Amino acid sequence: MTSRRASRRTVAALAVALTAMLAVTSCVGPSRTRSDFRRKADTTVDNVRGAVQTAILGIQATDRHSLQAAYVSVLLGDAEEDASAAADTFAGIQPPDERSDRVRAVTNELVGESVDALADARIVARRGDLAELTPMLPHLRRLARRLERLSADLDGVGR
Amino acid sequence: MRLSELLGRPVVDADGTSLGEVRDVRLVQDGPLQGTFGAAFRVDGLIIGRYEVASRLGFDRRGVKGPWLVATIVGRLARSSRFVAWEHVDATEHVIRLRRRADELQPPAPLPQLRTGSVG
Amino acid sequence: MDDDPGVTRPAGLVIDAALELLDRQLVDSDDSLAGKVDDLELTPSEDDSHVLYVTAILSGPGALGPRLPGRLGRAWSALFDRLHPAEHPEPIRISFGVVQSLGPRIRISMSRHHLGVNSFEHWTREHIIRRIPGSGDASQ
Amino acid sequence: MKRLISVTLGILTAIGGFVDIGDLVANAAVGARFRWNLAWVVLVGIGGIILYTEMAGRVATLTKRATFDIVRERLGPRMALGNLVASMAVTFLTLIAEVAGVALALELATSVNYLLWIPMAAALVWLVIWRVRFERMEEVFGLLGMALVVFAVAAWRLVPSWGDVVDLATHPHVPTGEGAPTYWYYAIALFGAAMTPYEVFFFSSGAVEEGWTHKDLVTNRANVFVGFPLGGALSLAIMSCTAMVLAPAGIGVDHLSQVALPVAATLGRLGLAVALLGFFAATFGAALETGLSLGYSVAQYFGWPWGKRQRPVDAARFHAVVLVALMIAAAVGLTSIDPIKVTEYSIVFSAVALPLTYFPILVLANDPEYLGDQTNGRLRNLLATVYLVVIVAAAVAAIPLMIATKGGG
Repeated sequence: MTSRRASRRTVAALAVALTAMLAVTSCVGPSRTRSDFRRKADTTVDNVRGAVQTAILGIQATDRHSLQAAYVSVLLGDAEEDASAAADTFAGIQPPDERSDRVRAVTNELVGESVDALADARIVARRGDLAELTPMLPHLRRLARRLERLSADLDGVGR
Repeated sequence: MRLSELLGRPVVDADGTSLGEVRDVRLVQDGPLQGTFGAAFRVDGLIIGRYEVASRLGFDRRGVKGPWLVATIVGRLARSSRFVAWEHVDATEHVIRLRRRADELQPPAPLPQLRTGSVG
Repeated sequence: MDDDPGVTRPAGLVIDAALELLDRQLVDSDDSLAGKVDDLELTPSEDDSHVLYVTAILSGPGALGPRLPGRLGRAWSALFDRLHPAEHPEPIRISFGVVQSLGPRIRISMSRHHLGVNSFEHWTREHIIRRIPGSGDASQ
Repeated sequence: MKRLISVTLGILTAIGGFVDIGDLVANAAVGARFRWNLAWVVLVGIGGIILYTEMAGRVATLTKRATFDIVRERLGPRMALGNLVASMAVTFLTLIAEVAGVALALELATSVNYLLWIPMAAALVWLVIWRVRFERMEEVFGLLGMALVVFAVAAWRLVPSWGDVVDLATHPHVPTGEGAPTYWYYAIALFGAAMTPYEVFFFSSGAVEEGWTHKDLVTNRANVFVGFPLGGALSLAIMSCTAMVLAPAGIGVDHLSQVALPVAATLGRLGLAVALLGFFAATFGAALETGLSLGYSVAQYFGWPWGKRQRPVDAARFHAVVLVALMIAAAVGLTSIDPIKVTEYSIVFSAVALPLTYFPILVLANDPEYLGDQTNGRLRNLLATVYLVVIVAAAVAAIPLMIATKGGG
């Protein structure tokens, strides 16, 4: 009946939208090839580097402007959450072969160190002793540099 | 009977060829007096067309100028619409049969001209 | 061809129902919204049953339901039937005699409170809105 | 006095509508990732929303009928119902994002987890809709939203030479390491953030609610031409801040806290406090607008009495829709679904739903029986047609791009 056509069309449109949502959320699949694994490692390192840089900027701003403690603790809490989420997702990915195991080990080790450093910052911030954040800057900056180098390695060689 | 029972029903002409569906019902205010409103509306005829959007937006009858792109596209869709006087309509079954052939039917006269009585 | 539709009919106003009456907003005598023209009632004339006149505006879920596609339309009408206090509820019927003016809004010369019971509005008002403090006065 | 009120309607619609959680996130994320390579999209979006809102406002002013009342009349109940369901789904998604946005802003000010704030935020939004008069609501959140000007101050301090920025913005390119699909996905997201449908539902309903008449047409244009460029300028300021501070550090925007970081880094405590106030006002104003738009649109489709002017008892179903929508929005927010992800989906799906209401309004703005001599002129029709093509193209491309880029991943 022609008058059904319009409702069939809307149902079809909704179905497309739903499948799109599903396709998007199930984006972490087992990586098949080595370069695919490398790329996932690279993305993870980039995400963690972003979180570390967020912490660095936040602590610098706190140091210079003595920002509100509430904001700083949420900012550092978010950064830690991002880093550990990225680390957990990457740890769950199956490395396709032995060479990838080395990449996985190096990445996990540096990412783990970064997550711990961010956790320390968040703990101190939540307790409100913002003055103790500044001494953490050098360590965070070193981590940021090492993450950048690792990302460059993963980027360069892998292609 | 309700007006919506006419809308959307398939229409075939005297020879049985399909003309699309009923898109609208043309009314003329020349019936008996009704309360303070005045003369009642009488069903004068049906507007038949293939594309619901075109008729619904009134490009075929309302004199809607519309932006050029929309007017041409929707206007072309609306070209298929025809008017048939109610006397020639047999709406007893679900598929409405006309007592006129397709080539005897005219496109619906645009409403603005009808209102100002200046139909060419 | 005895009559050419292009020739103007007797001077009465000519309108296309779906384009210029159906789905338009009803406004009552104190200028508040009173539902929509969900359908029109057609009644055969006494002397010639083929001639049909528009005798009333039908409004409310009972009138809109049949015009909605398939299941949704039936569900809408069913919900209306269940909520409506009457046994076999009819949609709100507004005789065409009380129509004051046509146009973008259809103005009627009676108050919306005298129209039939609008079951959805009634149910929502009694079961939800009236229970919340401040529901009786306009916002400050 | 009435003129001042109706101009604030424009400002509120701009700040609340233009700069809402969608704009805060979209502009910040795009600035951090693409610097100024997508700045042109904000300008295109402003042009579109000005055109669209002005038409809808003119129709509402002259016919006393708002958007969805018109959409049903012009498309018939069946097509209009599909349109209503799609537009309301998007508006509801935006409502969830806005309520969560209010909660996130409160979390930043108090460090109390945002999930605890969500029920409070939803209740406060409902209370303001239930009790506060339309004009008072506009004045408070329109002006409070101006606090976001702090982003313009920060951008002014951060950007060494605006000449370079204009140069960069006028020569957009897909940055290395980014795929074209991702670039265009974020372009559509930014466009959807700028041209959110609920702004038009709210603005046209507001015009009817305020009882605008023929002589208010001038106010209608002033609102639109003052309000939206202001909103657009703030969006570009937000983009410039993250382009200058977050992009060089390789920081992607995943949290509202990062959006405020550039202001905190340059303007310190006071700047941060003002920014957080701006976040709260913009998201709260937008939550009011989206909540009301849901009530307005559903009531206008069915012809129920609607509007804040009447006693709630006289508009029971309108208020019931708003109340239920806010409760469900809070419930969904409490499932700790990521508010920033919900925001991104809400602005992309806004772009998908946009043509559904833009097209009928465009047709109606050319109907002499409705607007008399105030129908679209030749130039406006040309612009409106160009935007119709752009809007349909964005709507068609949105979902495939979303799949191709796994949600801009």
